[in-house]
Amino acid sequence: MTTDTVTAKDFATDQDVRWCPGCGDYSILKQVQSIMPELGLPKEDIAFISGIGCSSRFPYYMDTYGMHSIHGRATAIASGLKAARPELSVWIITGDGDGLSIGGNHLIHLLRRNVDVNILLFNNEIYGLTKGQYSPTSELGKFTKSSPLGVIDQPFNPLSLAMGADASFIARAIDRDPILLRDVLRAGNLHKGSSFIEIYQNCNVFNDGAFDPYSDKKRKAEETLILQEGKPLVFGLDNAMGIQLDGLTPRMVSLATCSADDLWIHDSKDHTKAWLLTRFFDDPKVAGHFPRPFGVFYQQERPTYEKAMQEQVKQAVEKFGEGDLDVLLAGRNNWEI
Amino acid sequence: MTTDTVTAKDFATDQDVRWCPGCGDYSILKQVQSIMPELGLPKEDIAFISGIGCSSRFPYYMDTYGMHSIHGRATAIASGLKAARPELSVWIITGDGDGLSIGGNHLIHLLRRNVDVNILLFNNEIYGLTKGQYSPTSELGKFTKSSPLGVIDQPFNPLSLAMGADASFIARAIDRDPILLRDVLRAGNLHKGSSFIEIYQNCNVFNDGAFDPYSDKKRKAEETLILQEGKPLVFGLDNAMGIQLDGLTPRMVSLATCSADDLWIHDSKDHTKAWLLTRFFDDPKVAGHFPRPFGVFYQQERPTYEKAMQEQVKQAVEKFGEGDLDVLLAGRNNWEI
Amino acid sequence: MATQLLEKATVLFAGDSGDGMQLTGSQFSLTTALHGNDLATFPDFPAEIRAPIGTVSGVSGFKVNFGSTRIFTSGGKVDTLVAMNVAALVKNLDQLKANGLIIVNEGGFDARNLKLANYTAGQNPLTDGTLSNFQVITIDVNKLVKELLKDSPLGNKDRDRTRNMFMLGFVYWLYNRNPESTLQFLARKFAKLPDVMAANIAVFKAGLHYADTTELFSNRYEIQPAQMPPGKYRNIMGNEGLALGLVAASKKAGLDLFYAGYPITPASDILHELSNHKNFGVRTFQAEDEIAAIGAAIGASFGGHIGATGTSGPGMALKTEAMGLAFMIELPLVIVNVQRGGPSTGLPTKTEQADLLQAMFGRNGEAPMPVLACATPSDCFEVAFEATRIAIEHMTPVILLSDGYIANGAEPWPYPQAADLPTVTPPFATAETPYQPYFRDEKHVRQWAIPGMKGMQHRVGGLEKQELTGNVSYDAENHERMVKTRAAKVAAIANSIPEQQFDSGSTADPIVVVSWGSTYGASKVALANLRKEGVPCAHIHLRYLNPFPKNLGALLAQFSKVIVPELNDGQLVVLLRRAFLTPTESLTKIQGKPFLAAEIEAFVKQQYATL
Amino acid sequence: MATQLLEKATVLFAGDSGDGMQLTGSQFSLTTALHGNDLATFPDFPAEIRAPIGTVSGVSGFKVNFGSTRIFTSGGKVDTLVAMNVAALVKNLDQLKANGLIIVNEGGFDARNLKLANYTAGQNPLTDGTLSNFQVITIDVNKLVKELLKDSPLGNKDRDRTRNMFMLGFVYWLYNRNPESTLQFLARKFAKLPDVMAANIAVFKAGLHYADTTELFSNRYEIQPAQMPPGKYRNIMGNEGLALGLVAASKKAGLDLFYAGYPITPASDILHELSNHKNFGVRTFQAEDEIAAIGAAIGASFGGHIGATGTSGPGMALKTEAMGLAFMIELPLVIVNVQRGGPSTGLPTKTEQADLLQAMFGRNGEAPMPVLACATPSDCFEVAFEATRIAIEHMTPVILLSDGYIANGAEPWPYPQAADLPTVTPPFATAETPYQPYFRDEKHVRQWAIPGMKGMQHRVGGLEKQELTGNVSYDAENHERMVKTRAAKVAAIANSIPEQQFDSGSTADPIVVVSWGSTYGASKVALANLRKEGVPCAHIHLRYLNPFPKNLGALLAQFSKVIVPELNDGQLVVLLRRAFLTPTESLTKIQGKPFLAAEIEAFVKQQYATL
Ligand SMILES: Cc1ncc(C[n+]2csc(CCOP(=O)(O)OP(=O)(O)O)c2C)c(N)n1
Ligand SMILES: Cc1ncc(C[n+]2csc(CCOP(=O)(O)OP(=O)(O)O)c2C)c(N)n1
Ligand code: SF4
Ligand code: SF4
Ligand SMILES: [Mg+2]
Ligand SMILES: [Mg+2]
Repeated sequence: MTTDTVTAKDFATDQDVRWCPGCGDYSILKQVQSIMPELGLPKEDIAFISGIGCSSRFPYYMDTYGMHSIHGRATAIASGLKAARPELSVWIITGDGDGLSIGGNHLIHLLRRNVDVNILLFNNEIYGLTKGQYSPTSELGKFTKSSPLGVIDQPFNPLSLAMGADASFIARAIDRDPILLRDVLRAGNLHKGSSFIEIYQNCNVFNDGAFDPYSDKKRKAEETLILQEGKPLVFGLDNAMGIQLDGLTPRMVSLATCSADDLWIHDSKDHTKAWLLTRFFDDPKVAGHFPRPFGVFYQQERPTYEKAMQEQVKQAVEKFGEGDLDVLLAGRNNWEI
Repeated sequence: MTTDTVTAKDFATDQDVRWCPGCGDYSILKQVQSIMPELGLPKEDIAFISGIGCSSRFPYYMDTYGMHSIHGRATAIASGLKAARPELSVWIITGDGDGLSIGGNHLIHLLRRNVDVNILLFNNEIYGLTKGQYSPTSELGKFTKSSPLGVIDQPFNPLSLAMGADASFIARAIDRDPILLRDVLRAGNLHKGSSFIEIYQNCNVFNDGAFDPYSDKKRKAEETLILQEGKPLVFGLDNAMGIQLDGLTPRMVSLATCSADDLWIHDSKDHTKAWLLTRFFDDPKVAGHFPRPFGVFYQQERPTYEKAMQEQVKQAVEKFGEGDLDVLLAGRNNWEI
Repeated sequence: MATQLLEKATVLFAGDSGDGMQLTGSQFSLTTALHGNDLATFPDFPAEIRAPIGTVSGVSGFKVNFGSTRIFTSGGKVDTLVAMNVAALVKNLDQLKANGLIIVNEGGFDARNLKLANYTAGQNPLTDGTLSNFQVITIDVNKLVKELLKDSPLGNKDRDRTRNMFMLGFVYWLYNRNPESTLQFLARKFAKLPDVMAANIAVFKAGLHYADTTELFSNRYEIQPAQMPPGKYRNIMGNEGLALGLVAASKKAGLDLFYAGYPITPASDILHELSNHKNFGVRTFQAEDEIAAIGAAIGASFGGHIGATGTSGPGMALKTEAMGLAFMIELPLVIVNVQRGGPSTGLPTKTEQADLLQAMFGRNGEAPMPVLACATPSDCFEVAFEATRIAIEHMTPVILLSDGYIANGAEPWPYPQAADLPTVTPPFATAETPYQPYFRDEKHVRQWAIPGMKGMQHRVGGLEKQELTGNVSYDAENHERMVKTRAAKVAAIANSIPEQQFDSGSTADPIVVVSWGSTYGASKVALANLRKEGVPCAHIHLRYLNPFPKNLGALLAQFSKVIVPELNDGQLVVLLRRAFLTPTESLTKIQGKPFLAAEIEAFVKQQYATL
Repeated sequence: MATQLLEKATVLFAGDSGDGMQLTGSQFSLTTALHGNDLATFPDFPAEIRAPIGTVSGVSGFKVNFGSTRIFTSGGKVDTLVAMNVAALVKNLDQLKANGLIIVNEGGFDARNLKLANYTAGQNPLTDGTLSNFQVITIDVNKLVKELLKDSPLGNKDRDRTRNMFMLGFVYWLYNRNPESTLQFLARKFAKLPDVMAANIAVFKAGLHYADTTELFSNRYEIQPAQMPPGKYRNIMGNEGLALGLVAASKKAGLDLFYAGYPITPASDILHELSNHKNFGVRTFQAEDEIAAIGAAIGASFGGHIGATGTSGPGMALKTEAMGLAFMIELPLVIVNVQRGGPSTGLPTKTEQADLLQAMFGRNGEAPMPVLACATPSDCFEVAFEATRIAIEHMTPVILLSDGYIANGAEPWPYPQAADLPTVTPPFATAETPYQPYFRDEKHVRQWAIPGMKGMQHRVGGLEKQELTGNVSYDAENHERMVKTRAAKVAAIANSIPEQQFDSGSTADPIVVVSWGSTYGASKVALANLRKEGVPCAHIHLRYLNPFPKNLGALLAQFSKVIVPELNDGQLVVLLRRAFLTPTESLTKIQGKPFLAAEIEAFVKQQYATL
C-alpha cells in the first residue's frame, strides 16, 4: 500500500456507527479519519485501543488494528503494546469516566512514563453508556441520575491533573471546531511522547449543551481563547480583548487600552504558563470569568519510555551478547554426573 | 476520659514495633503520638487507616481504632469511614508505593473530593516491604532489584500531582526534623479538608541516605528551604540566600546583593506560588539546583465532602420528612385486594 | 361490541430505541397491576444508548404477561405485538403466537425503514404474505399524530415523540384498561411543560378513541383481577425491591445504610433508587471504581453503618481482593451482583446466571462467604433484607446474586408493613468484659466495636490474626484454627435459616427440579404444567446457595433424577456435586435470555422417559 | 578422625533476620549440589523486613535436606541445627531429631537475648536441661570473631555481620564440604570491598579450622554423591526455573517475552530474574499495579510478543477482570500465581495451595482457562515452558500455579539442551485466505494476526463476538455457540497433553494418592515408605488441572479409595467431584507450611485400615 494514495475513507470499516444521532463523537471520528493519511503510515501499523464507554466504541470504526478493551484499562494495554512495538502508531480512545474515573491511575502513570501514544479523552462531563450518571468532570451541583440532590464531588481539571502527572504534551479541542481539532490531533501525533488531548464532546442525550458557551456562534468569541504559538493571547469579538500577565496574575485587558505587544505571548514550551492556562477553568456563568483556552497548552521533548526500554535491550545485548539459551540454562555453577 | 491528662504514651499499644532498627518510621510514629493529645479528642474518636507496606504497619502501634487494610485502598476505605462518621478524626498512613503506585487513583479522587482526612505519605523512594524494588518516586537511573539496568520511569512529583488533583492542603516534612514534622502534622490536623503530607523517610535497609542532602547537618542549610507563613524565602548558611520572583521565574539571590524585602514572601493561600514551589524538585546533584522546600505549601478552605453529604441528608429530611419505612414500602401507586 | 374473557395475555410493545417503548410498557404494567391482574414484565433493549435508528439492533421491547391467575414468568409466546416500525416487527415475529394480533404503525414501514431492516426495494412484510398467519391491524400513526398536533406549538421532534401514546391508548381500549393512572402520570411528568403534556394526553386519548370508533375489532378483551391473596399491593421492579430491602433491613437493625457503587448495567438503578432515600439516613457514594466502592463500604461498616455495594460481573471481579479483606476483618457487608451476560464485557444488557462460581470461589485463599439469590422482582426485597440480616447478625460479608432479568422485570408485590418485618440485632460489644475483637460467641460470631466506643480501640486487618486478641499471628496452628473457624462460622448460618421446602411436589415424586435465582418462574410454570400432564416431579427452589439449608442433601438423595436448569454452563451442579456427590442432569441455556417454561417441560419429559 | 557415611542429612541454619541465614543456607546448598548430592531446600523467613532483633518472630531459617539417594522434600526432622541465638533455638527445637546435633552461638544467649525470647531472668535453655536429649556444641562465635577481626579496618557492625561465615565454615568441615566455591563466591561478591572480603574469608576459614582443631567431634560425616541419572546439573530455585521456562519457550516460539509484574511476595523474584535477561529480547515492565501489569501483558501479546504476568493471591484477585478480556479476545498469555497463605493479605511469606478454585472459577461469566501446577523447583521450568506452549499454540490465557514453598526452594536440576526443547508454533495468520479473526481450526484455535501484518487489520474486544468475523454480536444463539466453542477449545487441549501416568503403583492397588503442585515431594516420599511397609497404594501427580488428562476419570474409577492431600481446605476434591463424581478422602493442612511425608503416611494408613 503506498500511503500517499490513502484517503480518510480508507480508514472507515464496514461496521454501522452506533452513536446517537447528533452525538459529538461523529465529528471526532471524522476528524481523526481525515488526518490519518497524514501519518504516512500503512493502516496495519496503526492501532486504536479503547476502554469502555460510548466513546470507546471508536476502534470498531477505524480500519486499523484495534482493541475495545475493558473499562479504564486502555492506557495500561496501550503501554504494553507500545513498549513491545515502538514502531507502531498507537492511539488511545477514552472518556471522562473511562480515563479519569476508573482509569485515572493508569493514565497518570502513562503520562509520567511518557509512553509515545496519543490519548484522546472524549470529555462529555457525563457517563453516556450507562445512561447519565455524573462523571469526575461533571460540575458541582449538577443533577443526574445518581445525584438527584446535586453533585457534591469537586470535578477534576483534566489538564491540571495531566500537568501534575508531568505530561509532556497537553491540549484541548472541541467536537464542533473541526479545524482546530484536526490541528491539535496533528500536533499530538507529531509529538514524541504522551500526547494528552482533552476533547469537549457534546452528549446530546444526557448532557446536551454542556459546551455551548464554547461552540455557540454568539458566545464562542467571548468564551474561548485560541492558543497560537508565538502569538499574543487575544479573544472576544474582533479579538478586542487580550490577556496580560501581572507578575503571577493573569488579567483580561481591552486592546483599546493596551497594546498587543504587552500581552502574554503563547509559548507552549513554558511549563509555568501552561499551568496557568490550565487554571483558566472558571464556570462561564460566573461574572468576570476568563475565557476557556483551546489548542496546544504545552509540549516538551523528553525521552520516551519505549525508547529507553529498547535502549536497555540493546545495551544488554552489547554487554552480554545476544542471549544464548544454552548458556542461560546452564547457569553459572554446574556439574556433570 | 478527660483529654487534657492524655500524653503521647497513652497512644502506644502493647505491640512490638517491627520496623528495622534505624528506620525513619520510628521518628514519624513518635511525632504522631506526641501531637495526638493536642487533637483534644478521646482516643476512641480517632482512627488510623493504612494500606500495605512497611509504613502501613503504623496502626498497630496506635491505641486508637485502626485498620491495616489492603494495598493501595486505605484512601478508599477512609473515605467511606469519614463520610459515614464525619465527627471522627481520620488519619491515613500510606507509602510511595501504596499511595502513588497501586493507590494513586483513590488518592487523587479523595483529594478532589476534599474528604477531611490527614494523609501521611511515607516517601522512602523504594518498596520496603517487598525488599527493594523501585517505586514511582525512585529517581531515573536508579539500580534496584527490579531495575538492574536502571529505572527508566520518570518519577512522580507527589506534591505537583496533588495540586493537579486540586488538593486543598499540601505539605512536606522529613523524618529527621521532628519539630518541623510536628508543626506540619498540627497544621494538617487543623485544616478542614484533605491534608496531603509527604514525609521523606529514610529506609536504611534498601535506600539508605536517599534524603541525606536534606538531613545531613553539613548540607541541610543549603539544600532545604523552610517555608514560613508571611516570611521571605531564605535558605543557606545563616540564611544568606533567598528566592526572588522575576515574573514567573524564581531566582536564587544572595542577601548580600538583595534586600529581604524584595524576596518572595511565602503565602500558603497563593495557589500559583504553591505550584511553583512544588516545582523546586531538582536533583541535588545538578549544579545550580534549587533548595527543596519543606513546610506547608498550600492551604485553602473549601467545603468538605462529608459535610456536603451530611447536608444532603439533612435537606432530604427537611424536604421529605424523616424517612417512614411504611411510606417507602407502599410506594406511590398501590391497591388493595 | 363483545368482550372476550381471557385468563391471561402477553403484550409486547416494540419499536425503535427512541420510540419510548420502555415508558409505554411501564405504564401498561402499572395500569394492569392497578386493575388487579398478576403480571410479570421483561424489558429488552439494545446495549447502545441509541443504536442506529430503524435497524434491527436498535429495537427496544417491553413485554407484559398478565392474567387473572398467578403469573410467574414474563411469558412465552406473545398474543399482541405492537410494532412501531419494520425492524420491530422483523425482530419479534418469531415470538408471536400462531394467529396472534399485530398492531402496526404503517408510518414505520416507509422505504427508509424497509431498507434499514434489510428489505430489498419493493419488498414489504406487510404485503408480501409474511403475516398471513396473523391478524394484522395497520394504522398510520405518524400521519394521524401529525394531523392531530398540527396546531401544537411543539417542534416536529417533540410531536413525533408522542406516537407511543397513541399505541398505548389503543391497547388500553383493546384490553379494557382504565386510562386514569396514565393520565395522572402524564400530568405529573410534564407538569412543567404544559404543551408537551397537552400533546401527549391528546394523542393518548386519540389512540383510545381510534380503537373505539374505527370498528377494527369485533371484540375487546377482559382479563379479570387475579385471585391474589388479599392484602395491599404495589408494582415493584427487581432493583427497586433490592434497594428497599437494604433500607428496610438497615432500619430494622437501627443502623444507617451506606451504599457505595460505580455505575454498571444492570445494577446502576440500585444506586439511583437509593440516592433518592437520603431522608432515611441513607448515604450513597458514587466511587471512582468498584474497588473504591467496596472499600468505602468497608470503611462505613467499620464506622458502624451497614455498608453495601452493588455491581455486575466485571465489577464483581474487581471487588474480589477487598472481599477477602472484609472476610478477614469479619465486618458486615452486603455485596450485590446483578448478573449479566459474560464473560468479560459480554452482553451487558442481557441476563445470565454465570457468576455463581465466582461468588463461591472467586477469592484468594480459603474465604467462604454466604451466597443468596433472588428469584423474582418482589423476592429481591426479601432476599436483600435477609442478606443484610445475615451480614449484621453473623458479622460477615454476604453476596447477593440477582440478574438482569429480574432486576428490570416488575410484578405486583404484597408489600409488608414495617412493623411486621423482623428485628435485626447487631452484635455490638458491651462493656461487661474487656473487649477482645476476635472473641466469638457460640455461633462463632465476633463482637462489633465501632469508633466512639470507649476503651474498645482495636486494630483489624488482612493479615492472619490471633484468636481472641486479633493481633497479627504467623503461628501455624493458629492459622489452621482460624481458617476452620471462619468456615465454621459461615456454615453455622445454616442453623439460622429455614429448612428447604418444596415449591411443589414431594419426595414421593421420582424427579425433582432444583432451580435458583431467576429461573424460578419458568420452573414453577413448567412444573405446574408437567404435573397437570401427569409427570411426577417436584420443585425445589434455592434461595440459600451457601450454606445450603441443612436438610437439602437428605432431600435430594431421595430422588432418582435431580434436574438443574440454569442460565449458565452448569454451575449449581458443581456445588451440589461438591456438597452431596449428587448426580445431576444439567439443563443449560446461555443465550442472554430467560428460560421458557416449555424448554424446561421438554427437558423434564425427556428425562422422565429415560427413568 | 573417623568419617561416618550417611545416606542423607538435614541441616537447618537459624538465626536472627539480620544474621544472614539465607545466604549461609544458599552457599551450603550450592556446595552440596556441586558435591553431587541430591537436595531440596526450604527457606523460612518472617514477613517483616527486619522483625525485632532477637525475638522469636524475627527468626529466619534455611533448611537443606541432602543425600546420596534421591531427595524429594526439604526434609522432615532435622539432624543438625545451627542456632545463632536463643530465639532461633526456641523456635526450631521441635524440628530436631531425638539426639540431634545443635551448634549454638553462645554469644546469642546473653541476658538481652534471653529476655527477648521470653526467658525470665536466670533461666537459660543451655543450662536448664531443655537440651538434655540432644548433642550440644556451644561456641562463642561473637567473641571469636571479635578477637579474630580486632585489627580489621571494618566497623563493629560489619565485623559482626561475618559471624554466619564462621558457622558455615564449621558445618562445611562437619559434612566434609569443599570450601572452594564459597571462597570464590566471597571473592566475587565483595570484589569492590576488599576489607569486607578479607574479613569474611578469614572468619569462614576460622570456622573450618575451629572444627578441625578443637576436637569437638569424634567423627565427621560424609554423604556421597547421589545416584542421579548422568547428565549436566545445576542448582535451581523455583522462581528462577519458572523465569527460565518462560524465556526458553518464547525463544522456541520465535517470540519476544514481555513480562509485566507488580512486586509481591513470593512472586517478585520472577520479575527480578527476568529483568536480568534483556539480552534475550526480554522486556520487563514494573507496572503501577497488578491490573496494569496484566493489561500491559495483553497489549504486548496483541502486539505479537508473548505476554506474561506473575503475582500472588491478592494480585491474582485484581487480575480477574482482565483475565476475562484475554479469554474473550483469545490471545496467548501466561498468568503465574505463586500462591501464599491466604485469605486477603494472609501469611505473605508462607506457603499454601488455596488459590486453585480461584484459578478455575474466579471470573465473571463462563471463562474456563487451562490451569497447570508446578511440583518442584526444577519442574517450574518444565511447567512454565508447557504453559507458554499451550498459551501460544492454543491462543488462550493459561494459569500457572506455583507456591511459596517451591518458589524459594532449590534442588539440583539436570538442565536440558536448548536444541532438545520442543519447538512452539504460533498459529500466525497467512495471507492465503482473507483473514477472519474468529475463524477456527479443528482444535477451535483462531489465527493470530498482529499489527504490521498487511490487510489483516481487525478489532477485538470484550463484548460477545460473532463467529468468524469477530464483529460485536448480541445474537442469542451465536452467544451460546461461542460460549460452548470457547469451552470446547480449552477442553480440546486434553488432546495435546500426555495421558496421566502413575508416579508409583498401579491400578492393582486399592488406594491412590492424588497430589498436585508442591505436595508432590512429600507424597512421593510417603508413598515410597508406605509401599516399603506393604501398604498397597499408588501415586498420581497432576500437572494438568484443567483440562484433566483424558484418562484420569477412568483411572480413578478403578480405586476403592482416592486420597487427596492438599495445603488448603479441600479444593482439588471439588474439581474431581465435579468432573467424575469421585468420592474422595481429603487430607488437608492449612498451616502455611508443607506436608511432612509422615503426615501423609499416617493418613493413608488410617484410610487403609478402614478398607
Ligand atoms: C468494570 C466496569 N465497571 C463499570 C462498567 C460500566 N460502564 C461502562 S462505560 C462507563 C462509563 C462511561 O462514561 P465515559 O467513560 O465518560 O464514556 P462515555 O459513555 O461518556 O463516552 C461505565 C461506568 C464497566 N463496563 N466495567
Ligand atoms: C495487591 C497487592 N499487590 C502487591 C502487594 C505487595 N506489596 C506489599 S507492600 C508493597 C509496596 C511497598 O512499598 P511502599 O508502599 O512504598 O511502602 P514501604 O514498604 O516502602 O513503606 C507491595 C508491592 C500486596 N500486598 N498486595
Ligand atoms: S449517550 Fe451521549 S455520548 Fe453516548 S452516543 Fe449518545 S449522545 Fe453520544
Ligand atoms: S525495609 Fe526500610 S522502610 Fe521497611 S522497616 Fe526496614 S528500613 Fe524501614
Ligand atoms: Mg463521558
Ligand atoms: Mg516506600
